[in-house]
Amino acid sequence: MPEIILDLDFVLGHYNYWMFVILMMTGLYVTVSRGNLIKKIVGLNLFQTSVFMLYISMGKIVGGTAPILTGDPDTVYSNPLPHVLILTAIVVGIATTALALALVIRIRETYGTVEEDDILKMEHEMDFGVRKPDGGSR
Amino acid sequence: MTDANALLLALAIPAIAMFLIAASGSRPNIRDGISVAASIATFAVVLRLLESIIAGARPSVTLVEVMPGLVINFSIEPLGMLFATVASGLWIVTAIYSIGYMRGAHEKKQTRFYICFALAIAAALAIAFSGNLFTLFIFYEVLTLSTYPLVAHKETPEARAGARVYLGILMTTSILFLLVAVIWTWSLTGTMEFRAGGILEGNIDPVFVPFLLALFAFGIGKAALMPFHRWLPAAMVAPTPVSALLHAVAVVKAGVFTMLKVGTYIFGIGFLGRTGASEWLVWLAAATILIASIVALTKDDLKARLAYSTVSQLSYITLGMALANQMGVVGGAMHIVMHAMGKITLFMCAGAIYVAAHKTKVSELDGLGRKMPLTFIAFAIASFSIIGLPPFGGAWSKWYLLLSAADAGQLVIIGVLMLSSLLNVAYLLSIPARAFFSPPKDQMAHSLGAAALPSKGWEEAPLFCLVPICLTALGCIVLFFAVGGIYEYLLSIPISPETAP
Amino acid sequence: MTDHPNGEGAGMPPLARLLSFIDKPHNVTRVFYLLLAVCIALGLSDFLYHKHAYFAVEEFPAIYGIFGFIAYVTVIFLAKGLRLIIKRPEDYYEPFAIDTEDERAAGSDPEATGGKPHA
Amino acid sequence: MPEIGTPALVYMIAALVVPFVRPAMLRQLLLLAVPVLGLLTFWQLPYGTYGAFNLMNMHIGLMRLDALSYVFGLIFSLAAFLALLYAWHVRDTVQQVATLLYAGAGLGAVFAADLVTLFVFWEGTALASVFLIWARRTEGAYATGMRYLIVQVGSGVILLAGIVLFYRETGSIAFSRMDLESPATWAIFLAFGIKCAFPLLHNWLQDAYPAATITGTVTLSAFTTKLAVYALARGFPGTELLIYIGATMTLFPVFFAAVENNLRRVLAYSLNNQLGFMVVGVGIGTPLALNGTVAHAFCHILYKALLFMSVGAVMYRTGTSKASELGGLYKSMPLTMIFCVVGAMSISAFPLFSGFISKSLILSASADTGHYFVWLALVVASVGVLEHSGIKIPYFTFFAHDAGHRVKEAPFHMLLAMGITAALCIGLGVFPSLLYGILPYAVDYTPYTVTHVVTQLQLLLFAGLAFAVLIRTGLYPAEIRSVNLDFDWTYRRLLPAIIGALRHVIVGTWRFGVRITMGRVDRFVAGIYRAHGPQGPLARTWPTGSMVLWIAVLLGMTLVLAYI
Repeated sequence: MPEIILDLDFVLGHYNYWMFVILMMTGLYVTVSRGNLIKKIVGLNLFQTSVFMLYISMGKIVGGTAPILTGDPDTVYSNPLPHVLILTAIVVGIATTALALALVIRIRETYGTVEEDDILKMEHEMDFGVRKPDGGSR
Repeated sequence: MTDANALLLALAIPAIAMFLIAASGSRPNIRDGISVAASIATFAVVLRLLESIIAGARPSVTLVEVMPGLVINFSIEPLGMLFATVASGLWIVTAIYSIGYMRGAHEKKQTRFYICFALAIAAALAIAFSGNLFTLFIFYEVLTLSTYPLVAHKETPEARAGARVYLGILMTTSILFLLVAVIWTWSLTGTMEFRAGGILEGNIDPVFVPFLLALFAFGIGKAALMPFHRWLPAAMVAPTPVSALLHAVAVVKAGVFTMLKVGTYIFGIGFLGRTGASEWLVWLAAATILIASIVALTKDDLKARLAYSTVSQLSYITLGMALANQMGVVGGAMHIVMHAMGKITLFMCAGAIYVAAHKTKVSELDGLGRKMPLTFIAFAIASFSIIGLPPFGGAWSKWYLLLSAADAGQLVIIGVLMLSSLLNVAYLLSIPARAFFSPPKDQMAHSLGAAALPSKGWEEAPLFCLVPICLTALGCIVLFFAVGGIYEYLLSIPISPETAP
Repeated sequence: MTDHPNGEGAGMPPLARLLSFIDKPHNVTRVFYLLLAVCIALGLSDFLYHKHAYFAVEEFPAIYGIFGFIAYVTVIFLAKGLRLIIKRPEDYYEPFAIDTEDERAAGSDPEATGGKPHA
Repeated sequence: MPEIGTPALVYMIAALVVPFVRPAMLRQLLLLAVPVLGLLTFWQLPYGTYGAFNLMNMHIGLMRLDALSYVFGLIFSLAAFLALLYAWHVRDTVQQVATLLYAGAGLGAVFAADLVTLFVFWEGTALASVFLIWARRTEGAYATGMRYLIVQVGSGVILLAGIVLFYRETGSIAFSRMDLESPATWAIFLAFGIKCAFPLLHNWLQDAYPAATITGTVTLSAFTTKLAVYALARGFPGTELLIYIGATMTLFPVFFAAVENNLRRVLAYSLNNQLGFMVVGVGIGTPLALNGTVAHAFCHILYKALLFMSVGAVMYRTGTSKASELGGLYKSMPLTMIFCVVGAMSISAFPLFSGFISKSLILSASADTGHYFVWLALVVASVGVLEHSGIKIPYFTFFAHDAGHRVKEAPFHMLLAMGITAALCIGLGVFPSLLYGILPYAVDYTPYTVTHVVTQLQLLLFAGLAFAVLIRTGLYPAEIRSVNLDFDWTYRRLLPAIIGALRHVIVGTWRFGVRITMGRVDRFVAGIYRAHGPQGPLARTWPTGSMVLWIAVLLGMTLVLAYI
């Protein structure tokens, strides 16, 4: 048997992985390309969710239900570990998003805009060129 | 009183004196009295210890065990005893001298001065008596720290700058090199004990010995080897009693004493000789001797010149250790005594000149000899001793260093020692010669014909300064004749393991 | 030799008056010819006695005299030649030598007259 | 006299006592008594080693009395007495103490039985004698004294190195005959050579002696150099090399002295020349030659001191010793003139004077052993001596053009000292057996043979005739105020120039090196600043997007690398 270069059904069989990759790439693209800080945070969250789903899908056992104790000893559960892990990851994700949003609000107050390019321009002027009397209280 | 108690007492007296001096700060006469009394008491105890050491006793006291294997232990052997005797003996002279100087020069904050002085002496004695590298390292650092306020005594910007350089170099070299060396030794041999004939024999791959020696040599910044000698001239901002005792006796001698002790009791002279590990140190010490002498030649400031002279003379002792034979150790140890006696006189004279005539530059000293004949005679005697001219002590230590160089077959080193003597003549003797014999610059050419009788107008430093100067100058001469005893005593320093007492 | 006979004969110590005949030039030439005569006599005397000689060259009569004369003259001329090379003004080593200093500092009599210090 | 270690002890104790003796007369008497006491300590002692003890397992012998050291001890004590008598008027404590210490150290060195004691007193002479130069208390004297001291201490230090090596080789420090085959003996030989003014090592003599005080030079002339001759006679008799060194030593000073203006420097050159005779005697090494050396040293100390005293007396009265400033002094200082002539006659070795009986020993010794060229050199040198000391000193001081000095005769104590010395010179000349009796080896030599007297007279008188001819024809080199260069030019001008150039080069390169490194360091720092400074690409605030992009790229690369 010559070694199979591309195992086709393996590739097609893991369609859900491809879904997560696409989701991840979109999140990445949003973060990279958008200048608006809020949109960057949204992109970040997309990226994050794709990772969560990847873990969950890895833990799925055919016929296994969500790993929540039902009192019936012979129910088949999916692998609980990824679930637990992702639960915490979700919580952490929320926390980071909250922090990011708080920062954006402060940036908004300081620079009057959330567009990153404008902010960079302002910082540059502040450090080196004319000191622009920014309205916000530093 | 057993030897062990005497040992502890010798360390305790300066420590107690510290507190007494602090307590009597408001009454200067009592405070000075205490400091002199403490020095005399310490010297008496040290002398009692000396007798028992000569009789062969080797007292040892373990103070506290910090951790298993790490103890603060004091044990006396001949070399340590010698250094302790020199330090405590000259403490008396300097205590008396500093009374005269501090009052003559109207220095302020004298209480803090005497406290730190006593602490420094206590640290020096502890170094002398330390039984292992750990104790030695602790008190080595205590000595550095206790001398910092002394160097920065005047609290002028220059004094602070000088003290910063002083502390900087000494602390960095000791932590960077010495601590590493101590730890490396401990890891290699499992012990830090000073043992006759050295502990490294067989525990270390001979290839590493030069590196360990380098760590020790540069680690002991107080021995003022060339790259790390800057602190000594920088410490000259200190008032003269500090320069006198510390930079002629306590601090620098602690450095070279540690060098000798490490060489003899950690590496072992025989071991050094066999592995030839100290070859590079011989050349470094020789280079230090010559370069420091040449630099001293160019210095017009009196104390800077004496400082560089000290740097050069210290390397004699390091050279003695590096030549790795018995004569080298004997010569080095003897030079500790001779140089201490001579150099302390020079520094005290420099102080007396400052107090009496407010002159610090060598070029200003022309014709001063007529006004201060005793000071300059003492200066001349001390210079003769340091140059190594015969009727004075220094000749013998140079004799043994030359013997050691001959034993080691180093003819070039003999040449270096000879050249250094000539350089010493050039930069040391020119001072008393100018003072006595060259016409004072301000006066008209002196009266022709009639041989100049020393005019009766003596303006010497206060008596408290003058007496110690004459004492130590006489010491230089006495040492020449009393050298037989010192030689017998120094022979008892164990060179190879089997001769351990 | 001395060009002018000075007057104050009386002020001189007695011994000097005895020697002052040397002052007059004709006495000087008389002494010179006396010296010449003695030398010739010495030269001739070589024939009168057996000369115990170490080296062959000593056999030759009056060789010592001639040798002395020639040696003296050569020494003088060589020295004059040498002086051309090594002569320097007195203040050549100026601050570090005693040549230009007033020599009376060496402990001369306080009323020492001469020794005009180098201008 | 109680047997004390060494006669030097008498001088040392006296040197400590003298400063505290206030009345001048009492002090002078004490000074004069010291040499006499010193002489008494070893006058009657049978030959042997005294004051021997064991110091740090070295056998130290403070005093070895044998024929050689006895003669030198005698003449050193005599010289000390005459010098102190000559210096009766001196009130400067420094000079008095220095003279005592110097004479004591000289005596101590002569009697030293071992090399360590010799070294101790050898340095002692160097140390004590420099104060006689510094006592002049002028800038020039200070500088000359410092040079002198460095040369002398240099000689002492080389000796110390030699002794150390010798001690290591032979295990003993006894001072006896050595031969030149190991670095140790060469170092000791060199140390003796420096103090014995060997060619090229000689110039401290002419540099320092004229710089000393009037009485100082008289003292200096007696001890250092003769001590070196004694040391050579003790340590290296019969060394072939010494003959040729001695021969050159007799020749080269003659030319320098002929054109020297400062009369005391002329005498220093003549001293160097006379040392040449003694060194030749040591070199030949036969008993006759060694006798010649010792006799010549004995007589030389006397007549050289006499010459220095007479020129010193002239200098004391007129204030100068420069030939160009002197002349016609016979009228005001006739007695000094006579003593000077006696000295001149003795040094030129006129029969009936001391020079004759001692120089002839060396001349005949060199002739006996067939050293033809050396003998010839010595004869030429004798003519040279006549020229610069025999004629030049007395003629230009007392007889040449009258410089107009009307000064008093030399003071009585100077005349007395000169008188005694002159009497001794003539006495030894007339009764040579006085000296021959105490020479180290048996002497069966009669100086007054017809041949010898006639040939010597011929030699000297014809040379005198040559002088007279040169003077009358005006060819004689006139005395002009000038300084003559000699070997000391190398360490007084050449060496400082070299050191200056060297320092300039070293400082230049050091500063250049510092500038270069500082330049490079600055550039490096600037580079870092540019990179990491506020505007630097690495430190600027990058948009988060590009940052994330870079993270993705990095993750991709690690993925790729992980699977390669």
